[in-house]
Amino acid sequence: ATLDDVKAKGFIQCGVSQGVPGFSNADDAGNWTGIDVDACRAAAAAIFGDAQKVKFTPLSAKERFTALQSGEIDVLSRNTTWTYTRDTSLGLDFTTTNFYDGQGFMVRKDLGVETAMDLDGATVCTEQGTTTELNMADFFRKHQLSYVPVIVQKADEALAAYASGRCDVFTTDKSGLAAHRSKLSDPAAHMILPETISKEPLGPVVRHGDNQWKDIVTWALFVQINAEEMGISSENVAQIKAESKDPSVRRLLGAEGNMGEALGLNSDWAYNIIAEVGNYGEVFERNVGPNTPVGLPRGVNNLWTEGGVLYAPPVR
Amino acid sequence: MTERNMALAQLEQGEEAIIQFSDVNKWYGEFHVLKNIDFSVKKGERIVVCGPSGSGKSTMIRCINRLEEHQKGQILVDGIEMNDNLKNIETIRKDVGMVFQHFNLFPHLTILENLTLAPIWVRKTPKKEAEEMAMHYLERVKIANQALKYPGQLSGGQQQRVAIARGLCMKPRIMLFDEPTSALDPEMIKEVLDVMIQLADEGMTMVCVTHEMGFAKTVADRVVFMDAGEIVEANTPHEFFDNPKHDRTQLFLSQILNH
Amino acid sequence: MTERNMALAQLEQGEEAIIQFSDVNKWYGEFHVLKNIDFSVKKGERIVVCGPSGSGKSTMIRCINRLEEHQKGQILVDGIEMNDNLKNIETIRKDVGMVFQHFNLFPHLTILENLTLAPIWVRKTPKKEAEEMAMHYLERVKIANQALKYPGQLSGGQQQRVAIARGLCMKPRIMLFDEPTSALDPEMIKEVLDVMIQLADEGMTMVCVTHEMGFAKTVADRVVFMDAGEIVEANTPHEFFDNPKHDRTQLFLSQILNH
Amino acid sequence: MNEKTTTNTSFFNDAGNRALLFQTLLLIAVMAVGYYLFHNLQANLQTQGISTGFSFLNEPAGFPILIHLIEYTEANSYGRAFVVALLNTIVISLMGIVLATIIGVIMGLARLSQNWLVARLATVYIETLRNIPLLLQMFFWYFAVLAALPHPRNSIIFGDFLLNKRGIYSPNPSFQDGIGIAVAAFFIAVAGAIALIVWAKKRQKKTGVWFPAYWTSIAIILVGTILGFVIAGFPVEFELPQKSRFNVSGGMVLVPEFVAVLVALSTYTGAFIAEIVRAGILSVNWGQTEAARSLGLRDSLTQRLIVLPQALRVIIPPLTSQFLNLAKNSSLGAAIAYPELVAVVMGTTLNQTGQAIETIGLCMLVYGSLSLSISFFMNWYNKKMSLIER
Amino acid sequence: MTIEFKPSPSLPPPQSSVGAVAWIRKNFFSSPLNIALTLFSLYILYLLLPPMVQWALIDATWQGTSKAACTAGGACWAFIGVYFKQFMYGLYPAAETWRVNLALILLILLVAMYAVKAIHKGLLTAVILLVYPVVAFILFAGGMFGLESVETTNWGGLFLTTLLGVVGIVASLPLGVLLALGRRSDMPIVKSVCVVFIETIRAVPLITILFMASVMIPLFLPDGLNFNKLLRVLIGITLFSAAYMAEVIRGGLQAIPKGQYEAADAMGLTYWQSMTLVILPQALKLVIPGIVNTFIGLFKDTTLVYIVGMFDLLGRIQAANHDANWLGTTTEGYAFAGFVYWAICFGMSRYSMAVERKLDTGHKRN
Ligand SMILES: Nc1ncnc2c1ncn2[C@@H]1O[C@H](COP(=O)(O)OP(=O)(O)OP(=O)(O)O)[C@@H](O)[C@H]1O
Ligand SMILES: Nc1ncnc2c1ncn2[C@@H]1O[C@H](COP(=O)(O)OP(=O)(O)OP(=O)(O)O)[C@@H](O)[C@H]1O
Ligand SMILES: [Mg+2]
Ligand SMILES: [Mg+2]
Repeated sequence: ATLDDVKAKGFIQCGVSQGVPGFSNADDAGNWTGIDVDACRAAAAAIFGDAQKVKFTPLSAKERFTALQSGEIDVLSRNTTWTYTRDTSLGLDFTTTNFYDGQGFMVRKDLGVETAMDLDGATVCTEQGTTTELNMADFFRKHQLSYVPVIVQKADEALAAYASGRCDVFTTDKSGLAAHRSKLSDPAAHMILPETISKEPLGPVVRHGDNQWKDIVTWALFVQINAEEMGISSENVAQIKAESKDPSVRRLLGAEGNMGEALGLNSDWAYNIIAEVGNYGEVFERNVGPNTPVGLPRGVNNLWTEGGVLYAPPVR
Repeated sequence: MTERNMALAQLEQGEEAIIQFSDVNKWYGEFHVLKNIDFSVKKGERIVVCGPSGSGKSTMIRCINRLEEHQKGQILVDGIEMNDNLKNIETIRKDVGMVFQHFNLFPHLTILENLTLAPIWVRKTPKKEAEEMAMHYLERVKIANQALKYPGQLSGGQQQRVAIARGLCMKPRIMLFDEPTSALDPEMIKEVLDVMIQLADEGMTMVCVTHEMGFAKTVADRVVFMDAGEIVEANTPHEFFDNPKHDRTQLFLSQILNH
Repeated sequence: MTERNMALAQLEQGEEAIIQFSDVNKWYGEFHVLKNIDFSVKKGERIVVCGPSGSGKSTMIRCINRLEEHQKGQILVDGIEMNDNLKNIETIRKDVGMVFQHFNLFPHLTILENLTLAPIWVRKTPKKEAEEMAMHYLERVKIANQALKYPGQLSGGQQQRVAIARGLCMKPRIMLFDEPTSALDPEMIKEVLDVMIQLADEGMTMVCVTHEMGFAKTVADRVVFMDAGEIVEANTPHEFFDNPKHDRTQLFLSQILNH
Repeated sequence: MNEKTTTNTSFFNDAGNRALLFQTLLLIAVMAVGYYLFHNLQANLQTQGISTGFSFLNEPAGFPILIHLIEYTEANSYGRAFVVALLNTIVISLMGIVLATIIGVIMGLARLSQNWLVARLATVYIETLRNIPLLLQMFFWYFAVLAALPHPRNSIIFGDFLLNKRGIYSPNPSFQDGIGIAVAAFFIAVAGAIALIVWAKKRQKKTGVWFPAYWTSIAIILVGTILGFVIAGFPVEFELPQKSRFNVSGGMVLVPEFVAVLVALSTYTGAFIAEIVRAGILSVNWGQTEAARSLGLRDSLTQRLIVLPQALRVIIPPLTSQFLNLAKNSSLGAAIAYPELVAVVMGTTLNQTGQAIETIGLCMLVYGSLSLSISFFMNWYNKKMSLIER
Repeated sequence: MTIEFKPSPSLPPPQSSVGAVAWIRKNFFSSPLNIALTLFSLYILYLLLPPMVQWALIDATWQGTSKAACTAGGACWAFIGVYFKQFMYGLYPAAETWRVNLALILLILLVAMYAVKAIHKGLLTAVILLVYPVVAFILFAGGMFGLESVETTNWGGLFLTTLLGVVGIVASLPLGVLLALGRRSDMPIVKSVCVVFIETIRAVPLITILFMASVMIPLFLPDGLNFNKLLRVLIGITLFSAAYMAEVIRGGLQAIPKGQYEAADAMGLTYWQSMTLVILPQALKLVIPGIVNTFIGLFKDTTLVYIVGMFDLLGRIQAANHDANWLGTTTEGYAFAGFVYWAICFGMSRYSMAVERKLDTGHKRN
């Protein structure tokens, strides 16, 4: 079982992107940050009580599924869209969604384009080997717009082609657009068009057939969402654990009973996640929130109580 | 032998030279290969050039059809001066046949094609006529049955005979030979020399670099001895072999004849 | 000469053969090179094989250590049959030394290493011992001072002497020579023949393909004459040279001796 | 004596048996490894629920391809996408081969030039390009050179041609009624030219007189075709490239991906071909030139009739292997978005379908047969052209 | 009455045919065509050289921390300076790069020891081929002897390029030898296995092999067994160059005269003895130039690993080119990479030509 392997190794091998700011990105010293990175860190915190016990394998879009299938990595957390085909025919299981996204378009402001319907005749750059390629084709076909597709091997190079003016439009998931925009020399000169042309629920993926492992990765995320809902954050978690009388909070933090047992984990698994990684809101704000270079609004990725779609099953 | 006698007679009458070297000098870089060559060949004359290796024999006869350029002096062939003028060079090359030490047949063409190439492309002879002429010369060098083979399939002696026939096909007025037998096995030398003697008997003007002294004695009108880029002595074979004037010539002859 | 006489004596006594060809036939593809060879060599005997080019001499002696395979008949060497059995071949090759026309020394090894290679790897002799033995044989072929040079630095005659010493280092019971002097300049032939004569005097069993008739007369116990893949005549040198039985032999001798 | 011979003939000492045993072992090992891998593959495919087979080729591809020589839309099948990609590979290879040969011949001759400066320049070209990785050169052309061209709005304009970072745009001819007449005129002119050449050859054989048939026939074709167009009243309209909102629209376009791959492939391979050409020409003995000259042949004729035919024999074999390299190297186009075989099949198709074995196998098969046919040609040619010797 | 022959003195050639003037005239102005070529070349030089010098040297900026510092309008070499460490070592932790340097120095020292007479060459080779790789691997990867562990995904830059090239060529040598021997074997099955392997590999582009290594190999391994991507790529590269190596070595084997094989046989050496002691030492020496050329080819081909997501020198440059602080420095990056590759490959090709010349004379002496 994957959990035993991971425990034996002493770390989780986590497949991430080759660099999407806010999602998974390494700095010069090789330290990884991002929402996708934190999903793996949460699982590590749950298992080892130490969020640092993760090793990262940067993967291109093309390699990611084979890397997971072959066991080279334990979790694939690489802004991967949950689709029917992928879930059913690639030998993979999607855990849950840690970011609700949708594909959009980025253009230079000085083009004067207001909506995607104005894109007739434009040249569009995108990365090879993603659902983006297909959604883009569907969108232009549906609206009977003509376009010139430039499909580049790597996201970085697609962005470079866009930046150099090879294309008018860069298309990928909106979160990715925002992340990539932050990499441009003058982010303010580019705008993301209002249309969202697809549903792109992104989340960590594991191999098909190991339910225990899938549960750990899934629930590590649910814990973070529940924590936000309950107002528990990395700052106050110690205090709340000590003081809270709310049975659901006490259950979650392992102050009462042993919820971790069913997953093969310790009772303080959730506590460790929140203490080391933080709740979902913290993760969001830290990595992609309005105060980061990526600068995304919470939008649909808000709690259901705040008008978003984040609705995690209760820990009970 | 009538032709030969006629030629000799003309020589004595001081008839106009067909090849005329006046004070010719040539350098390879800093190296002075030909020094003040003054020398003429009359129509029908047969000249044998000999001398030690590196003395400039090849260089001299290669100047005659401008495979080499001289830098000083004048060379007249058939009254035409050798200079940068391409037309002149072309005219002269048409009239001067040359046979090399290493045959230099064209290996990608059959014997017949080797022979007809120049007549067709240079003399604009109709193909049929060129082929007839080629067969004629091949018969003369006794090799007509090999016409459709490739040079690589022939022995050295046969190849050299083809080379001679190729030169003749352009109906030249002068034939130059540069050590035509020195790359051949001993058995084959004779068959080539026989062809050359036959040619000499027909009155062709010939300049021949060779160390075959028997050949020189038989056919040469004059033997020219070169050393260190100079013509040391030029004389009839009789005088040259029996009564050499220069000590250098004597030394050379003693070496070559004792061998 | 005592050894030699002893050997001859044994020969006369009809001692057991060390090499025995019985009805051996060999083909190269369709071409029948060896035809019904029946022939034996006694211990200590010196055989000279001669015959025109292409008659199968080399092929025959190369069958003795199975550099060539025969297809019919039987070859016994030292009582061991030549067949696909690798053990047999190995044993025989240890016991049979061979010297080639083109020396075939190993150019990347020094003379000493050339000599010690087989003793060390095949006979498993300790290196030191092998080197001592090698020096011994090098002295015998009068070339000990060259031990540390490479073959490329030696003259042809010296190389061939090294090749003989290399063969001897395996302490063979039989030595085969395939035209050992024919790739050498005339001055060098003698130095090699001298070594071979010395070897013969010491009673080594030798089979030697050569056209050196002087050598044959001096040392051979029997001369074998081959033509067209057959043994035409085998006789003592005395009989062979002075009183050849076959006209083919006579013709061959007349050619080779007049040369 | 005979007893001795029968001893120690154990089974393993027999050379034939040993060879047989060894080969059997090898065969078993190869098959075992093969079976093991196949077994793993099947197990893996099954546990991961990956389907196998080539049925995916009939399914709609759903993705666009930038360059397609035959009709192609997103609704077409993966199979058609494969054909489109294959054609793109073939086109870039063929054009690359033609260009590389031209460059190689020019540079090879330049390196042999008597002119010191020309020879040095050619050497610098050859030694520079040969020693820098092709992928780097492609990146250089694509990301540094072509990306530095102006934006479509500021296109460089030569008459009806436009040049910008989206490509080279030229007028696109479209044919109107009456084109038949022009086409017919063209074919008649060609027929006339051929007849002229045949006649000239015959006459030359008979009388030895030369007629400049090649130049004349080019003239005939040109004049004939133009005449045809005039008679038909110029039945061609050119759709001119026009600046549109984003791009230049209309006209024919060579996109930068294509240009970068083509330029990089042909200049790189050209450098290798130059060396081959040089070596080939040098391999022809100088005596051949002298012999030809002394027969009175002009230098141009000497080159054409004597030197080149002989040099070609030496040049062709290594040249074919360069062609082969070029075809294989065209796969690097995948790195700069040129939609060739590797990019479309091993890239997008593999990713959308997950059929790694099938797609990679298909690609290797294509390259394999390409190589095989080129080397067959080479062997045939070598046999045909080898000099006949004794 | 003989006349003494005194050769007349050699005169210096006329001024018009020697010296600088003559040289210039012969090389540049000997004919109208030649004059045209000269002018054309000069024009090309005029077009290329001054702007290049202007850009690369005169207007260049050498210092700075972002593109903004490059105001002179020429090359922005500051970019290379800032990223230099990454180009050399990839993301190898800065504090640990001494390990890479140490391994390199060690290798250079070991190779230099071939020049010392007293040291046994065979022993040295064994150390370089068997001991050194282990030491180097421990140094690179760490995790032992108190060395901090560095993951292979962080290996990159010129370090990775060199590693791929050197390991590829060294590992492919023994494999190539076996394949070459197999291809020359007269056992039909051995021969055909080798031929099929060699020809298949040579027929397909390296990129397909790399894709196989990175995507397909995992599918062929049993569940749970998998190895590092670097290792998989190394296997791919090794198999690829082994096929080419085999052909080079086969050429060497064919060049060894038949007599050498026969002499070895006649001495009673077994097949493997005669190969290792007699034939291969000669054949390998003969094909050193061919091996070096294969190495040059492989060294250039290592750039393809970038396509399967490894960051060698070219990959690091490509990545750095996308840094928002340095947009517009692509040409500088490529120029730098081009220069590094060129210097290494050109140097090696000169070396192989020198070896070829040396081998040539060696043969004449024989
Ligand atoms: N292309 C050249 N460049 C420089 N030196 C040359 C060249 N060709 C010939 N020489 C030198 O010029 C001298 C005369 O050469 P030439 O070939 O005319 O001599 P030769 O008398 O024909 O000698 P041989 O009997 O060996 O043919 C020789 O010393 C030769 O080395
Ligand atoms: N490997 C081979 N394949 C085919 N034919 C061969 C082979 N080796 C030799 N022959 C032919 O077998 C015949 C006998 O060859 P062999 O070398 O034994 O002759 P030889 O008597 O030693 O001649 P020489 O005096 O020239 O060495 C020759 O006609 C030769 O052409
Ligand atoms: Mg000469
Ligand atoms: Mg023989």
